[in-house]
Amino acid sequence: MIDWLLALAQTLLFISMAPFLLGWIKRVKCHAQNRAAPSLWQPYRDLVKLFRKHTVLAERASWIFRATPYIVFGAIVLAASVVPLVALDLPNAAIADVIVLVAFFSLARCFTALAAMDIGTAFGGMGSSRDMMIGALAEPALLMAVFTMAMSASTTNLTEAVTYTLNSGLVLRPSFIFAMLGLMMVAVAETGRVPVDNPATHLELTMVHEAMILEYSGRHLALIEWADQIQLMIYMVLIANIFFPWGIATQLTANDLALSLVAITAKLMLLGVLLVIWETVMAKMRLFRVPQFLGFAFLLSLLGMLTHVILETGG
Amino acid sequence: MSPLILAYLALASALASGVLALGADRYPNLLRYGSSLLLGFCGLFAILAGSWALIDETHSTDQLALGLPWLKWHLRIDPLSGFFFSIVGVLVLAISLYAPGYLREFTHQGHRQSLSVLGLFTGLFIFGMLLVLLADDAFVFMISWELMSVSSYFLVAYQHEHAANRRAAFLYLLMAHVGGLAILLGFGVLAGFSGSYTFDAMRAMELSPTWASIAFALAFFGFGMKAGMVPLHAWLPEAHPVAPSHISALMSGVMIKVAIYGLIRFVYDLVGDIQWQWGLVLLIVGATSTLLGVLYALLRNNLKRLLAYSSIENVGIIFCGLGLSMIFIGTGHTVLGVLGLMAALYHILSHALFKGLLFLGAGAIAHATYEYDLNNMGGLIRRMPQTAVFFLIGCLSISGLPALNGFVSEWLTFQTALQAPVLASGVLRSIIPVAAAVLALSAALAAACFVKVYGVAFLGMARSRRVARAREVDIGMRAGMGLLAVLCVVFGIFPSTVISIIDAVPMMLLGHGAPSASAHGWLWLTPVSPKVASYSAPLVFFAILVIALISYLLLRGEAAKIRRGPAWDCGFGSLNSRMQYTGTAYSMPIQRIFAPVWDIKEDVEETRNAVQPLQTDGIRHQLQALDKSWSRLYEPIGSLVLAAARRIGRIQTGSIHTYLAYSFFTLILLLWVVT
Amino acid sequence: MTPLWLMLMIPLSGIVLLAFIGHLRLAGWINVALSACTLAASLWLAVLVLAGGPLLSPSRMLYIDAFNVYLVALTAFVGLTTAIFSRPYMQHEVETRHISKRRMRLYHSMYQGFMFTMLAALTTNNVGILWVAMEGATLATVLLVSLYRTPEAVEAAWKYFILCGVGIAQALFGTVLLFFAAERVVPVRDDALLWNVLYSSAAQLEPAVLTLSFVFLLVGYGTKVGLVPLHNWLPDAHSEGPTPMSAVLSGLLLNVALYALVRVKMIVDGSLHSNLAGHLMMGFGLLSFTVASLFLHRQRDIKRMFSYSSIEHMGLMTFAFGIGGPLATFGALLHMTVHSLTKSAIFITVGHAAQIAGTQSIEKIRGLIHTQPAVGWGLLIGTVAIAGFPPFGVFTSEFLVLTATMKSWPWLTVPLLVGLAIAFAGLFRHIHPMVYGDAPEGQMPVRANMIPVMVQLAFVLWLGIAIPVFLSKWFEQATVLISGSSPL
Amino acid sequence: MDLTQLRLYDQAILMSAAIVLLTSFVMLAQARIVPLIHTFAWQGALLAITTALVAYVTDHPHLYISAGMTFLLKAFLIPWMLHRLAVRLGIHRDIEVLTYPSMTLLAGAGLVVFGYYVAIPIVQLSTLVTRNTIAVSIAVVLLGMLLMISRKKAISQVIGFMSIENGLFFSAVVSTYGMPMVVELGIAFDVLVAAILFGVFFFQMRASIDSLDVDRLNRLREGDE
Repeated sequence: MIDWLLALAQTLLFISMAPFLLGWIKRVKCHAQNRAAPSLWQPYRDLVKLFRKHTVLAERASWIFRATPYIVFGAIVLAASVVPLVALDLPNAAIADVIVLVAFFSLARCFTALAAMDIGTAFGGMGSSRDMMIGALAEPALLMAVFTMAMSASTTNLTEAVTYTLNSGLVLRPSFIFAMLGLMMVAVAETGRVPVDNPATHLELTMVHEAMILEYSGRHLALIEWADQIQLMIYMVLIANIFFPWGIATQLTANDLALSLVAITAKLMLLGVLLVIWETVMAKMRLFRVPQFLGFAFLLSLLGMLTHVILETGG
Repeated sequence: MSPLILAYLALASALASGVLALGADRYPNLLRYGSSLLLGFCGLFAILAGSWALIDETHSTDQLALGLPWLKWHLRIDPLSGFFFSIVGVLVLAISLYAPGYLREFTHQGHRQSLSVLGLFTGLFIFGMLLVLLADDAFVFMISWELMSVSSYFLVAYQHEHAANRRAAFLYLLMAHVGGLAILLGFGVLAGFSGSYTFDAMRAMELSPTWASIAFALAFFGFGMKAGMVPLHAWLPEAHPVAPSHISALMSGVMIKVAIYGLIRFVYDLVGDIQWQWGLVLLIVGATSTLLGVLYALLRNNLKRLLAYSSIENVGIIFCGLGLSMIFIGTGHTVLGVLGLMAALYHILSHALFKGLLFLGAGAIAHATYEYDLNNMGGLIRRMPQTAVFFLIGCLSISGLPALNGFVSEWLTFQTALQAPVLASGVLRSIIPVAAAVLALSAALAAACFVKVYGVAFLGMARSRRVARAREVDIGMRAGMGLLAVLCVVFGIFPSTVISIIDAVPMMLLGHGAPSASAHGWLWLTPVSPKVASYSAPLVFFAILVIALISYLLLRGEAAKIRRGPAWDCGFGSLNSRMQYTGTAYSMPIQRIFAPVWDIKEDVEETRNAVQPLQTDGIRHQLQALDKSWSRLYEPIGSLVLAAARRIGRIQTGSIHTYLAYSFFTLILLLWVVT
Repeated sequence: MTPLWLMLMIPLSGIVLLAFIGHLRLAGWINVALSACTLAASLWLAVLVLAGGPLLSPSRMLYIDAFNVYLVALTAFVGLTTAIFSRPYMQHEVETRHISKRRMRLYHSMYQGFMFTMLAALTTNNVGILWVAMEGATLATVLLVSLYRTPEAVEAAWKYFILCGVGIAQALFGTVLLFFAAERVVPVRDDALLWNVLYSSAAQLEPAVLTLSFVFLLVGYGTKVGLVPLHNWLPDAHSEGPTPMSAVLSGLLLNVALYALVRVKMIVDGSLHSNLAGHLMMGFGLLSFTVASLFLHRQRDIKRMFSYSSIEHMGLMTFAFGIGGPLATFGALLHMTVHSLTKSAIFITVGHAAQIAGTQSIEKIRGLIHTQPAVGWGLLIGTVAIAGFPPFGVFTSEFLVLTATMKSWPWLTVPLLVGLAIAFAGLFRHIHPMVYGDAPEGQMPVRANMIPVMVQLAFVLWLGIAIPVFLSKWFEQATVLISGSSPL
Repeated sequence: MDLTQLRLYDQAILMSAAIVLLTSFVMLAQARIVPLIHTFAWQGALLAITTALVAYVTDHPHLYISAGMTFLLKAFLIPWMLHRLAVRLGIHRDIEVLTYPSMTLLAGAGLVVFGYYVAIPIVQLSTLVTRNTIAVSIAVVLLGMLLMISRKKAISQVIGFMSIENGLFFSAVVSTYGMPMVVELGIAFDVLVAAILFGVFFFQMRASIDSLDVDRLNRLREGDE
């Protein structure tokens, strides 16, 4: 019972940390591009503001349009709950393994894409078409990366995988490096960051994700934004904890948990900085160069898989 | 009293419904109600018989005094056939609810086709399918198999005013015939060695690996052709859509499965020792079918044709499952083999349900709007709310989204693929993950495809007047779709329970169940062991529900008034339906990325303004994305035969002297040969 | 003996009787009546044989065993159904094509003549008489082929006459050689052509001579069976003659010719200790089968197309008889039955279709199902049956033949299957547009009696689902007779 | 065996057999219609004579009957009919163009050799005095077919057909001293009917394609137009 509560607590922690992470990234970015930076808490303020606002719906919006934010939020939060953030061996990790995790993302994506077409605006259709295309290409890459990990750990259960890397200590696995790079590129694509998409843009022709949620307002928008922040964080936690699990709590003792909390925060902030650097040096690319980008991600993950088969198990 | 009795009842009522329909030309209601009622009984009996045999884990056999004097009809129902029997039953039940409403338009005056024909061959078609599942010797199997093909051919040719339909029907019958011959030959190989055509004899005997492989190749060709594997698939998307929709549902939903049943029966039950090379073939063909199937589907805008192509994709997934299982069995990992088989079986079940549902949905749309073209639809969610819900469920589960049945089978397939490291051969270990990646790609593309379908057909604004005026279909049709939709959800939420029932099939075929799959109760699905992978569909389903609900309740405060207003759309003024993304536009990015897959014919005609040549008055855009297998495979063979015929034709010159010379020289030649 | 004599006398008297009856309707009815009596007699005979085994007439001129008795019944049956069909059909022809009374007298009289020669050929015990009867069949039908007097008809008749005449002449030479070989071992010289004598003393016959004689007989009777490359008369004669003639030619004449071939093969096999005869027949059979199936693709005339399909099926039967062995023989016998039933039914339907469209050209016949559903469906179902789809009997027999081939010559199944597929495509690519689609202007329904067709197709269906006991007993006895062992 | 040991009658048989063969060649070379018919009649006559001789030598009385029948049919009736037809159809003065006459004759010679080669197994068995003429009979049959193949006129094809019949009859006589009577009668009947039918056909042909040139009969064919 207690560990179920812990699991709940971890999930809550997870979703409450997500805006903070975004705030951190924005702040660092501003510094990097020497602009005046908003406070770390800005994302929270935005959410609260949106929650307070009245919601305006287009006349033609059907129930799908209204249900989507909740479904998306639900799926993403559930996804967040199965990712080991600070502690391992929590029971909820068994609810869904990493493949299901990926499926949660595609569930969210599908509903967003549907909702985008509900009103019948040209932008909605455009965004949804593009997003489904990107998703269709990102998902296999993501799965390949995951499979590499799963094969060497011979499990798709995240906790087990993390434990495996912990126990096997520091081993230099070419497959893991490839897989990690692949995973990072996919993360960039899936969370709609530069160079695939630009979260800050509102230039219609370059929008992908933004175009889909143009018609949302008020709390619906808030939920979707929050879900996106959580998704970004999920990716970063995955990268952090699967490939550098050190510091995560293996026993549920107070100081272990505290330690791992510190550890993960540090790791996330570090990753955030990396992301900022990446986004700063990169330029947004044309839509039809995205497939090449994702193709490369897929190639990396595939290489990871093959090196695993060839070099590490010596078949 | 045994399952076989119920099976006979099912057969009888199928036949009866066909016979009863003979009077339908005079009394249309005989078909709409009488036959449909009988079909309903047929479905019920089939479900009962099937599930009985499945749960009982026994098999009962029987002989009918028909057929050849020395080869009676051997019939038998066992868990395997029981499983498929109940799938057929479910679909038949659904269409029996659906048909009365759907057939109303066929009974209108001025409708030129004979209703008797429709009813008769529907009955025979179902009868044939059920009989195939019962067959226990090659002779009955072939008879019922071809009966199934022929009667479905008549249904495909039913609306034969359009030349395209005639062509499709001809192609279908031809391919069915060729496939049938291949299967016959495959059985011939087995019978040649066992000396008898009964399946028992075939089970008993041992084949040399070479002959076994030959037999497998023939069977794979025949059954694969019927199942629509690439590159022999081209007939399928032609034939399945042109039949009346409830028939399309049966063809795509069940007939394909019957073909796969044949393959499973042949390989797992009759041939004997499975070789892993077969599995590899199946895996590669399956992966190819999956990818090409979904890509072809993506570019179709005729709803039913799109669905037919997606059937090819799903057959590919099933083949992948079977292939993996064969590889594992062939290399001695029976337990994993069971897992793969289970994945395949589960996907067979899921696909039957959601593909049937989607075809019925397409039929409902056509019934309400007379439209098959996506680009004329739109906004149906407001005109046909309930159909929209059912169709959405279908779309979600075919896209393999969690907590629905489509996802379970894909997840199981992935889990099987992930067990590749146990294999000794490095080649297999590296091929299987690639195949898995292809599966992943196809799954994502399928999601894109069906988001397109649903978005274009049901969301947005109506693109044509008839669609704008559509009305919700009658209660029967909704009931038919509803049944399947509910089943999609149920089989999605309680996979462990279902699997523990299906377990009888691998039990019978391989003497080994998948014990760990449902070892941890109905809540947890743990195919190998909880340590390796676990999935709890019920928890996922309810968790998402609960979170969504909580967030909804938390947010419905005073602050949260909802105001309706015009769409913002970045402030661009009034919207109209022609501004929306069409199906073609939606799939354009994919088309550009995977361009080499199709034979693309695109042409754009600009009509310039007469006064100012720089100004364009209108643009006409035509896009044809043709299936490559036509230009690569079918047309060459056709022209080859014709060329041969032309050459042969020359020997008949019309001159009697030549003819006399023929007989003269034949005589001389023979005399010379024999002396 | 009485039924036997009756059966032969009825058509014989029919020849004379009908030659003097100018009244068209009356003649038609009498024709039907005579055929019915013949059928009755033949059934009576069949029962006798089934009960009492082989019959040998006192003069030893006639011999009935399980092999020919069912062919006799079949011949009489198809004769009757075709007569029923020919009555309204020929009336329509007379009205539309202005055939003179004289010619119609000839037609009816020769119809009976043909039946007589067929039955004589089947029942005779004398190989020489068998030859005479076969030649007689040609003479009886050749004038009917040219009944319409169109250039094509005359040409077809001439080719039929000359080619079959020459062919049959070679068969006579074969018979002479047979006699030559036999008279040296048979005590009584005049018995040396009696089939049962030859069969019993086959072992002592000189192999070398019998080989020669079989070659001549094969080429001779093979011409009548329509084996490629001796088949050239067949499509012409079938397509240009009146449809009832095509029906009986395809349904009966070919069978009887094959029957003759098998009879002599039985003797030759007894003498030769190799399977030379079998191999020759297999070769010719396979060749005819494949070539004919290719020809199907290029047809423009519907009757011509179905005559090629007859060649194809005769090829299959010859091949099967060539394989020998109980399974193949059983299959071949069954195939003989179902083929003549189906094919004559098809020709009847085709006749109606041609009258509906007023032409035999495939391009001009369209949308029959709309113009006259009965005919359209008849044609479609018939084609499905002849293409070898279950549950029709043709499938059963082809199944057996394929099985036998699989057992003894596995690699020959490949050309067989390819041939079947090609033939199927050839048939359906033409049938489809004729049956389906919209009917063109001016296509009028005609007075068609589809009952014979229904009955025959029903028989074929029955044979496909279950072979009735008495029939399977016939087949079995015949199989034992021909191949020496039983498939059961 | 040596000719000189044979009795005169046997020598006569062989002699007439040789002449029968010669007539076949003459027919092969004969381009005029009427002489062709006459040659055919002569062949029939010789056949009858040979049969009679055989009957006398081997003392088979029933052969006299067939000899008589042959004479009646082949030497008298059929030639007469053909002649009348030729006159009535006005083709009795026609001259046929023979394509490669010399080639045809050479081929004929080849056929004789082939016939001999084929006949060897039969000859070895036979003990009859006439056994060596079997080869001749086969040759006559083959030559008849050659005639049919090489000629364009319907009437000459008929004559070829009839001479094949002659060859068959000849072979029956010389190899087995004739078939059983009933068969002989049947054959004779068929030949007669055939001859009559041919007559009918000449008129039909003339009526439909107003010519007796069988090359004109080539409407029914499969090759591309």
